[in-house]
Amino acid sequence: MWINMGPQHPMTHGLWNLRVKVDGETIVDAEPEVGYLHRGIEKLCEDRTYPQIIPISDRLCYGSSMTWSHLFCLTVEDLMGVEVPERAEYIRVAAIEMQRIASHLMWLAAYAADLGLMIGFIYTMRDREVFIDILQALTGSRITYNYPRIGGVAHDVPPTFGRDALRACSYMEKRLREYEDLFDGSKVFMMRNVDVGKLRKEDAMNLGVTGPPLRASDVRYDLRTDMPYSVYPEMDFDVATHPDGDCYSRYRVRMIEMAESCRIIRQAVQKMPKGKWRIRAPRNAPVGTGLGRVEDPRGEGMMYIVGDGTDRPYRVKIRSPIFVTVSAAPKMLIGYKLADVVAIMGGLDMCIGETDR
Amino acid sequence: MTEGRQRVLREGIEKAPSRIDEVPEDRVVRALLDHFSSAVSDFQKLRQGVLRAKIERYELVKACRFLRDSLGFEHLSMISAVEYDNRFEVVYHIASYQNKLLLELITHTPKEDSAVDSVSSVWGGANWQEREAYDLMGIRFNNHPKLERILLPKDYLYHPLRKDFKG
Amino acid sequence: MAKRKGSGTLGLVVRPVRRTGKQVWSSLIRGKPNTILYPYQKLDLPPTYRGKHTLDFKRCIGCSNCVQICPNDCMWMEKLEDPELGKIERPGIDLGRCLFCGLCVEICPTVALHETVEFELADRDREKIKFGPKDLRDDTYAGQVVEERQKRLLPVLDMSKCTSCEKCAGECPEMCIAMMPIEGVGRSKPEINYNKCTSEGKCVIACPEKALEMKDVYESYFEMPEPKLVLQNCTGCGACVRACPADAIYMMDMPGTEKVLKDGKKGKPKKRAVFVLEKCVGCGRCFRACKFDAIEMPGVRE
Amino acid sequence: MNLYEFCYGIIHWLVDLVNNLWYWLGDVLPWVFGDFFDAVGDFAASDSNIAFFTILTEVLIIVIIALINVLNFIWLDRKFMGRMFDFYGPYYVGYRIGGWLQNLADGIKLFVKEIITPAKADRVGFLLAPVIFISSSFLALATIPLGRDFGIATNESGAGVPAGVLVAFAMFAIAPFSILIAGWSSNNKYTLIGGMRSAAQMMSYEIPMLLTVASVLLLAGSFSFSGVVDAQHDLWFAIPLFLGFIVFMVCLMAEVEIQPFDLPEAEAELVEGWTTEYCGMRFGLFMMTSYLRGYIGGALATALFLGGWHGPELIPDPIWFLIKAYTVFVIVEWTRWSLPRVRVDQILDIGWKRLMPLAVLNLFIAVAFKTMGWF
Repeated sequence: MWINMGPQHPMTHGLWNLRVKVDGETIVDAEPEVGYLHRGIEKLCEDRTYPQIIPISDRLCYGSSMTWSHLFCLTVEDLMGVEVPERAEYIRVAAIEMQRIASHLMWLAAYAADLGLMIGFIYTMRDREVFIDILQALTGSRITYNYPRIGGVAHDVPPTFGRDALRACSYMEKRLREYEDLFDGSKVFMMRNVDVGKLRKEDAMNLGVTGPPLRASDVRYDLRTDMPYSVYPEMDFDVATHPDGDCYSRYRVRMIEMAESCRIIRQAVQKMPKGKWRIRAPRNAPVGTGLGRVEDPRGEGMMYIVGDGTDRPYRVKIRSPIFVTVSAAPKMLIGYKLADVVAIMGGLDMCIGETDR
Repeated sequence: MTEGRQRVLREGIEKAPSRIDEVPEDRVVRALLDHFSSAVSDFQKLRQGVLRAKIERYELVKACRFLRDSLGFEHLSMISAVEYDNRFEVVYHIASYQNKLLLELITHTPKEDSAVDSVSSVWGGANWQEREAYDLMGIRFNNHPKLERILLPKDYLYHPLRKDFKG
Repeated sequence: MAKRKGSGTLGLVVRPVRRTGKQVWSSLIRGKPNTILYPYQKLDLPPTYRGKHTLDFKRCIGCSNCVQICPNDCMWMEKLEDPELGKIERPGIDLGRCLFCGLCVEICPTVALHETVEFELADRDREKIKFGPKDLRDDTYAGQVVEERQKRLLPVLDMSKCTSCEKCAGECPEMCIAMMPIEGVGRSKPEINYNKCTSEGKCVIACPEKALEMKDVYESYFEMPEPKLVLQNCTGCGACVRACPADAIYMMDMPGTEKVLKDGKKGKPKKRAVFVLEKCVGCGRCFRACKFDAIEMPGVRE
Repeated sequence: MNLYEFCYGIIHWLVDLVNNLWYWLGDVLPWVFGDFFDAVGDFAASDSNIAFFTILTEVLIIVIIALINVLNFIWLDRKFMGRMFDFYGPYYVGYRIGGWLQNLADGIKLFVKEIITPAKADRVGFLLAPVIFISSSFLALATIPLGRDFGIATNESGAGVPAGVLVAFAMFAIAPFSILIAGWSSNNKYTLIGGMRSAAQMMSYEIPMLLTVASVLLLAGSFSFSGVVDAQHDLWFAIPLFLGFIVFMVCLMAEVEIQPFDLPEAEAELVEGWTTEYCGMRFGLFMMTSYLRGYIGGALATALFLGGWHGPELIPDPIWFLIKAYTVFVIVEWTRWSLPRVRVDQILDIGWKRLMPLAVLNLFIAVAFKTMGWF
């Protein structure tokens, strides 16, 4: 029996369709379909000037919009050859890591709600609010920040930023231990997660799975250390990996990543130098290509911009991590139960905004 | 409980071992030139760890298989199609996990016959990206298992990222 | 199944129950829940919050840069008459389409646009969330907030007084004033490199005609397009001078182009426009005002 | 005075009042149907008729109490859940009484919604399912007495129906049938899977539950609730049969379909399970009945294991009973919101492989107690 899970379904967290063929409750075939939220962002970008694209790139992902606008600015800076002031880089790193924690918390919330643990949803959303508040004070907005600019950031940090960030980090580390009670300490949670949705290392590499699902399959690859892009080489942190490749490893990798992000925020706030936070960026891009590659909370985000000498890009190509990861879904799904669909697909952290673009 | 999880619970985080030896940029260049001397050209080092090369489209799949099997490029990051006045460019960004390299392979295809061989047999992750390139730019990929529209409706007529598409 | 020391099946069920019990204790008995009861308790918004805009009429010069940068095309320029300021043009915002990105505030060359923390803007009528310039007007707001943008005291040139005496160029300690000849006029005008300027003001003191003046100039992070004159097309009509919001264009006589009239006298000489690019805000109004294609400005919308 | 006598008095008084008028009419108008009036009056005053109406009144009283309890339960659930979730819960509607009126407001909202029947649904089954569900639940409720003298009885002496425990569990077990009907007749894949899951789950949890109940009945030596409760006058059965109590509570959570075991309406994978196609007040009835079943579960656990209405004399019996039922409900809610949902194969594993042996072991323990003569 083919079952359409989607486009409107509690499991999808957005607007996509997963067709599964079930035999009783066991999945024998699966076929994801995306494209319900295609907004043509790549085409829209060709019609706008470079500063005007920053708000659009924010809208790529509602969960981690800071990463995407940062990625766009990074790519355009690579295209134009702009050097960013050092203070701006530190501010960006602190902001991105906060965004990573907020995004992972939102994932954990949705994941808990998928597994039927509403209390996990509420607690994680409550703690996400702490970081959202700091980002709001930093950027002026709650979800779509529009904060990074070509050649720096929009404005300087507020005077209370460092204190708030350090406080939020210690708060978060305390909360992470409490989540261990709620998730790892729960027999039912372990029953639902361990040995579910196995993805072998070779499959993960071949199918283009990136980010936490890749690291959960025992590949130690993180663009922040392996192809450092901002001031990440000066930060001291570990890359989380887990050898099993099941849902529990994905959960575990993200939990460790949150703790590591707290470490990075601490260092970024303490090492932040004084000085300019923005320089005047050129209006026109030269003829050529720019490439940006960042570690999104969901995987490897990548942008490829072709400039043609005017103030508008000639072509913008966005690589969304989830678009590739979701194509590997049948590999993970087949052979498990219908109820495992929510655990497996929830563990991938779907974000349809960036998938369909 | 598997052995691996026991180890992780004990140690927290552990490091993955590297499979093959370190391959620096110039060795990639030399190996490619040795094997595909007629097809590969225009090597360029963009920055630390990022290479660019041009390749003729008839040797593409062979070269990709060689890259994956012999040089350790096991991850296809992105396939992007760019339209120019007289040609399409299909750009493959291929990453190596062990060697921390990124290779930008550029293939040209004329506008009248916009077709490239599919690399989805080499990297499974290329499957949907090639479908997307077909959907939005109209480049055909030979030997693709299922070349259908993916983001746009099945009965859509145009390829909207082409420059002659208006509204 | 991961087993920890001393936690069996029952222990693994009891741990989350204990965790939630602690929460009940802290939110029911010891304290209050975390919720903010929104319509009755207001949120504590930071001063950087991006909400409804305000416009300082006295600072605004009507350059329409904000209208051009707006990604959603939700702003427009409105012509109106003010008893104090006369005939002016000021921007209005359709907040129903605004995405509150703040680019208009950033690009404003005189920091006349601001964003307040007011965000409760919903209305049943679509027309009521279209805010014209008069609804946005708040001439006092700009002085109240802490200004984010850096201000610099810089010499600003008034070309109508300048006599091309080159005294300012000789006086500048940083050698940042260069006398550039103006084609067709036979004079030269000082061009000041603001990047090198240290705001010492020696050029202002040296100027005998008081053509240079120290003024507060806000630092702009946006590189704007610069107008370029095509001399053979320029008819000297002066439309660009009237259109320029920043008074950066001056009409100057071109000696040697006078027509000889019937009675042998020389008539009036031809005029041409001269741009003082330091004052230019890059809005492109001169480009749009010129009917003879005499001004080139790449990258400006028609 | 027990509930029967109370209702008997009311009905008798009412019948007398009406009959006086009736006979007077017969006297005034003898030429029409004098004999007929007399016959009707005599029938109305007959014992069987009065007993019938007495029992009807009793049922009415019990149902009204149950409905008020359901409202309380929903309110308590939301309020307790809210505090556990770190928010207020219902707050503004009925501000003075802690947001109690929110349930009524929600009920009104459900009433004014349009009721839709899917075009391809099996109409009879679709309409019948809520009826069966709610009526079987009320029938199960009818046999549970709230106090020694506060239950549906058929004569002056006893409280409750003889063999009431059996009737209650029989009625309690009808519900999966209606869920199956609802799931099948909605003509929707989600509801079908939900109905099937519900049937499998209830089938597998019915047996350990009844085994623990059998051990309780063995110790009490009675099939009626009053007998079971009276046997716990000195010692609650939850203490000697602790194992059975745990098994009973787990099975109860599965039977009532609440959180760790709410697979039939698992909202993440099956949109709303077997209630997907129901809307308006039909869904409201389902939801209300699920809380009603929660109340029945609490009452059953109280009567069978926690000593029923026994307690210090300061508080009247029904109040004791309700306090215990509410406590059971709160504990169930607590575990409910703290645990995720289990999977369908795991739930059957737990039912057959874990709870079943434990229930049998519990039965052995009860038999041992009985043969030792300790009870």
